[in-house]
Amino acid sequence: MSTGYILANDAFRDWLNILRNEFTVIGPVLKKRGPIVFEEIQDAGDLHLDYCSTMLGPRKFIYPPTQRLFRIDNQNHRVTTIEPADAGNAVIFAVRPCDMQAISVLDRTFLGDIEDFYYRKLREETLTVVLNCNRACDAGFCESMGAGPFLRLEDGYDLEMTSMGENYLIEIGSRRGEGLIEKAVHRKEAASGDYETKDDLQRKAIASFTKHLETAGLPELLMRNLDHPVYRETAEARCLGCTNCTMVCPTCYCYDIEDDMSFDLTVTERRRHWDSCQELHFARVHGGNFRSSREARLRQFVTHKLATWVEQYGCFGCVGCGRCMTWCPTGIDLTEMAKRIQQDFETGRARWWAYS
Amino acid sequence: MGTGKRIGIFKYSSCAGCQFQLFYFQHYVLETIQAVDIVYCKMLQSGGEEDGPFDLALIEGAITEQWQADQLKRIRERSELLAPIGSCAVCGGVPAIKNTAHELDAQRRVYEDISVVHSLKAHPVDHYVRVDGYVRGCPPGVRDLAELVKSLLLNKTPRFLDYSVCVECKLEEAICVLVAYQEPCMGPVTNAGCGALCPSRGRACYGCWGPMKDANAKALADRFERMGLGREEIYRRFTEFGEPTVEWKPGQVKP
Amino acid sequence: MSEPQHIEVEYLARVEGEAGFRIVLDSQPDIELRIFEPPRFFEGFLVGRKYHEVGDIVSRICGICPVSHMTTAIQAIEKAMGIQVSEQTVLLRKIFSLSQIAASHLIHLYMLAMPDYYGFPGVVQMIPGHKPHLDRLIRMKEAMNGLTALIGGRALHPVTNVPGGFTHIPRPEDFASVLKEIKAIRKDAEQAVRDIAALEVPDFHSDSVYVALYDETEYATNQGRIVSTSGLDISVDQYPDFFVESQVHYAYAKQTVLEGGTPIMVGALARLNIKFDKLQQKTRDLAADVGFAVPDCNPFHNNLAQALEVFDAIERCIQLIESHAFRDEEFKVEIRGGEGGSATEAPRGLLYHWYCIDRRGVVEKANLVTPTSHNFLNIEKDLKQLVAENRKQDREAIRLLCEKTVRAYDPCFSCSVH
Amino acid sequence: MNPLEPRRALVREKIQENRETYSLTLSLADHDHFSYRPGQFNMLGLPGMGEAPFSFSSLHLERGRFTHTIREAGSLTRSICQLAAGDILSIRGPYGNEWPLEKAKGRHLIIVGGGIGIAPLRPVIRHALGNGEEYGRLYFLLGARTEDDLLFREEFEKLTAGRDGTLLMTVDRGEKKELSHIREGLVTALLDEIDVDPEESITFTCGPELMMRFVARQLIQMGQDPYDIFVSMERRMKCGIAHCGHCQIGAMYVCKDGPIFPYGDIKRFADTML
Repeated sequence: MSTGYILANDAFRDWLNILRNEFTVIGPVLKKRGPIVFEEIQDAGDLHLDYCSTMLGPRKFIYPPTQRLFRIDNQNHRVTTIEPADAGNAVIFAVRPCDMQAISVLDRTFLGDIEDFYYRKLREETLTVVLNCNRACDAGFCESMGAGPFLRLEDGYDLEMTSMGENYLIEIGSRRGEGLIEKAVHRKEAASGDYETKDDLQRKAIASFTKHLETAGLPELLMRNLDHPVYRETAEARCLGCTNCTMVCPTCYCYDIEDDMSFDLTVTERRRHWDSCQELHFARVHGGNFRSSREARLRQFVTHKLATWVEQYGCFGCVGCGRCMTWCPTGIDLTEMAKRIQQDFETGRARWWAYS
Repeated sequence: MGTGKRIGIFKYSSCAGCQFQLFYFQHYVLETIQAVDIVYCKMLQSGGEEDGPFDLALIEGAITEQWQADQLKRIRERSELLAPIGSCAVCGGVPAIKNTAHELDAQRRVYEDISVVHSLKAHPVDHYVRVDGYVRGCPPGVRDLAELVKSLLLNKTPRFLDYSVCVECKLEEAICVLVAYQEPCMGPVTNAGCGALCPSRGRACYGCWGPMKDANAKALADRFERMGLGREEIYRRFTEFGEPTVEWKPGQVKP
Repeated sequence: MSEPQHIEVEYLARVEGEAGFRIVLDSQPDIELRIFEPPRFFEGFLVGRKYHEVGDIVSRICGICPVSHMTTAIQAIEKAMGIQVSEQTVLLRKIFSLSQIAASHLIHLYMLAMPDYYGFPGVVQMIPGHKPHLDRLIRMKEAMNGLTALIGGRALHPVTNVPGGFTHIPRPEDFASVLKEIKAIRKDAEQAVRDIAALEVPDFHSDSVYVALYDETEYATNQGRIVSTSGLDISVDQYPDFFVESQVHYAYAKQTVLEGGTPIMVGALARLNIKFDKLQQKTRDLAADVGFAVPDCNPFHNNLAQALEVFDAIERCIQLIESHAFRDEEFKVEIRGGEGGSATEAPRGLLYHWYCIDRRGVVEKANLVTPTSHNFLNIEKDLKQLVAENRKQDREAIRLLCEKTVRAYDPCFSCSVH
Repeated sequence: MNPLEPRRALVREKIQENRETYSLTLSLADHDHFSYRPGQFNMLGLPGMGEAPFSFSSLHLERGRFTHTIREAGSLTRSICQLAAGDILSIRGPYGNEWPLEKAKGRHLIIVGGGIGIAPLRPVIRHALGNGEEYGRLYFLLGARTEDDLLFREEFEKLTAGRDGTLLMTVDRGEKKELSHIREGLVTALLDEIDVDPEESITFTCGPELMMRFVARQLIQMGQDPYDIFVSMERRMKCGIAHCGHCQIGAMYVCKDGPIFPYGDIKRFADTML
């Protein structure tokens, strides 16, 4: 068992303010008109810990929507790398377990065989403090996806927090995390009773889920039913092609690269920005588009998150955060699409044939 | 002066706001003016070479009179590239609202003697001639205008924004007024470029950038109906910016 | 007997919208200001639209004064539907309008009018020798557009102004940063007044009736009584009883005159002639310094009047913003039928909108009268007088003089036809 | 190291192949190390115009030089084709996998190319002809819209001179009357002229996906194993390193797992024409 500490709520706030002297402290903040957004906090009191899920996950600090890559001299084509805006040793507080899982999923893309320079730097400079969920959120099914409601990761994060009413249990996930908690003045070591309380909270949290998805055999089933009518029907009746699902998805990694040249045509800035498989242009090539139908694009989203991701990276691309269905203007729910195929299979209407 | 790229700017039935937007270009206005030769633009300068030839002709406004259509065809012949700028020229814009009424009724409400009026139904530029891209917006966005000018200078095919307003709205992390407040927001079917101006300022998008390509208007109209919006209200939403285009037509079911 | 000679300008450059004119050079010169800007029939297609769409739709009448159309329409609809707005809304709309008046004047002064005086076809050709002018224009315009955009979301066809109030109130820190920009252009605005005053304009006296909105307490923008130099003093509600709109065969724009057929002039010069004393002391001092005094009946001085208004608007925006702590407001609109009109001072002068709304909130009737429609007959009157006074000059000089005159009025043909 | 950072390449030589296709021979400008295998590709780019993937059309490095054969299709390709000897462009790569020449050893080799798809097959054809003893019979079946589009035709004719039946060519429509050895029609019709057992053969094909589909289906009907048919896929790519997501076909990244796939492995996924 890792060493854990207990911090009373007041001590927690003091600790945050101490950290602010040394780090850029980021956390969920309640904004005008109601949204809760991850941003730098000016005071510990800004932190809004009682939240379910933000629109964009903390991914945006490690893999920003727009990243400036290079400055290119148009005359001699010399390239200068633009360092990612210095995160200045940021600490992101209250990362939900599903979002932490999502970052570890992104790691598999950007820190795999070939490492992305920018992602590597921001990931290294950013510390993550996970806050376990004591209850399920409305659209969430992280429990089914093995991503919550309490942290399931072995590593890749720095600290894990559990809110226990009057105080927090804080457990160490990394050496750097240990360095953070050592700055807390009024910490005391957790006793075994504290871990029992945590287990109890976790059990209650798991029991609070109303949404589930059976994942056993799901990837194979989906891949054997690529032409299931649920895709066409949903695409026609409900999918607006707005790409909200992929914008808010914490594991989506696709990007586009764009060159912007100065008006005097001497310097080019090469940038990348998030792209979405739900956009019409995404699979366009000269003379055609391999996913010109909305049906094909919707199928790409569902089968990638719940099937082909497993073949690519050995994990699901869905962490069960529920954002895609929450922010879909017509409430398209990928678990319901998956369930329909599962039900059709059980009643003999879906296929289970070889797909090679 | 400049690169010698010859630009002609023509105004048809519109508010002239697109041309002003070119001047609202602020940071870029000097660069642009010096990088190209504006050989025809009535609002900017007297004289000018109306008959081109042009490397790029920019067309502002909807076509509502026969002489405009005739001149437009001549411009097309004399232009290497031709692009409609702004919603009126791209999708009919506000002038096309009159297409939803009986033509003569609309005219009679304005003039006692309509014998001097020679107005056609309002159509976008591509109704009459082939176009080489669309600079969307009401007013058009700085990003797409800059892309257009630079692409011209580079001999490159411009890449205009072609996704929905929702993309920009999500990046703003604005609360979705459709999902959270059940407001009939046109964002999901409207082309991006404004920076999700309305939703991030507390109101539903009213579609001023016109249809996004491949918009699913029917599905959004159905969504509005499920929210309790009347058929007439839905019809108005889908006709404020754009005569029936393929993309929004399924939402324009007359009550 | 020889045919009377004609001067014909088919398509007048450097004005907003499309028009030309035809002059018959005779002992009794005949003038037709041919406004061929194609009609879009706003009053026709507004019928059947919902009350909340009207502001967004009518802002598209004009790309240079969208704030004026939007605000006037919304005020008229609020009147028709009995909607009360907060003091903060009134104040914000005032700043909103002032910022746009300044930006619009700047465009007219530097891009449309100034090339006439330097002898260039347009502003582009002025760049090599007169770049400081253009830099000044861009600095000032950027600051004033920035203020309009801060309040409205964007400077052109703004979005936050709706019946009942504003959907979004900028944060104090955003006001502060824009305020910094505006304070930085005070000197530019003063220089602009001096530059415009230094231009040599034709010596011309036009015997005109000037009309403007008047308010006892301030330099009226969005509210007040309608007042003329001929003694008219009415409330906005009485507008239809005292102004007459009629169609002419050679223009898509209508001519609007006072009851009895008197042509009028509206706009910056008219406003100064009527309420010079409501300008700020600083502005009045500057006017005196450059030799401007009311009454001034030379329409070419409309440009100087505009420059003075820019200066005044900047000062007033600064004061108004600094005098108020802006906060978020909630408002709710109840749909109700009724009729109502509103008049405001658009950059080019008196603008009037009137609507009849049914109980579902749908427009039944609409009437819009624009500044250029008000000025239409007066422009023709001035042209006639000018041609008569300059009959001896060569045709080219007469043509140029006439073009200058029309431009001095800063006509907006897009607005006038709508 | 930043994998998205391009290196600089110099245009050494440019040859016009037909009215819209050019072969550019390049070398790295800054004397960096470089090596590649046939079938792989480079991301070529120009500032302001972006980058796009291009296969090698040369067999191996010669004096540090390699060749890409490019058809003018969009602004980037047009600009690259307008470069002249001495000009600079940016390069990242090589990326992707290679034609499985090892697997083909001791078997008959059937190569089917269509249009610009002939270019990536050129190094394989040259390799096979230079190492004829390693393979059984060789078949080079090439198709194009017109004779002008038959890339490297003279080169292939010269290399295969005296080897009857090795090089078979077809065009959609002939322009000249004396089409002695060039047929008219679809490239699949050329498969009928093969007189070896497809079960003992291996096939490499590159061209429009629809063409590859008909080629593969016909070969399978003729008895070839779907895993002995190798197709070279083309998709939109932004990174070349399996990050940007654009080139995914099901679970496969064309840039990393491909561009060359066994037909049996790639056709199980949606969104291809295979």
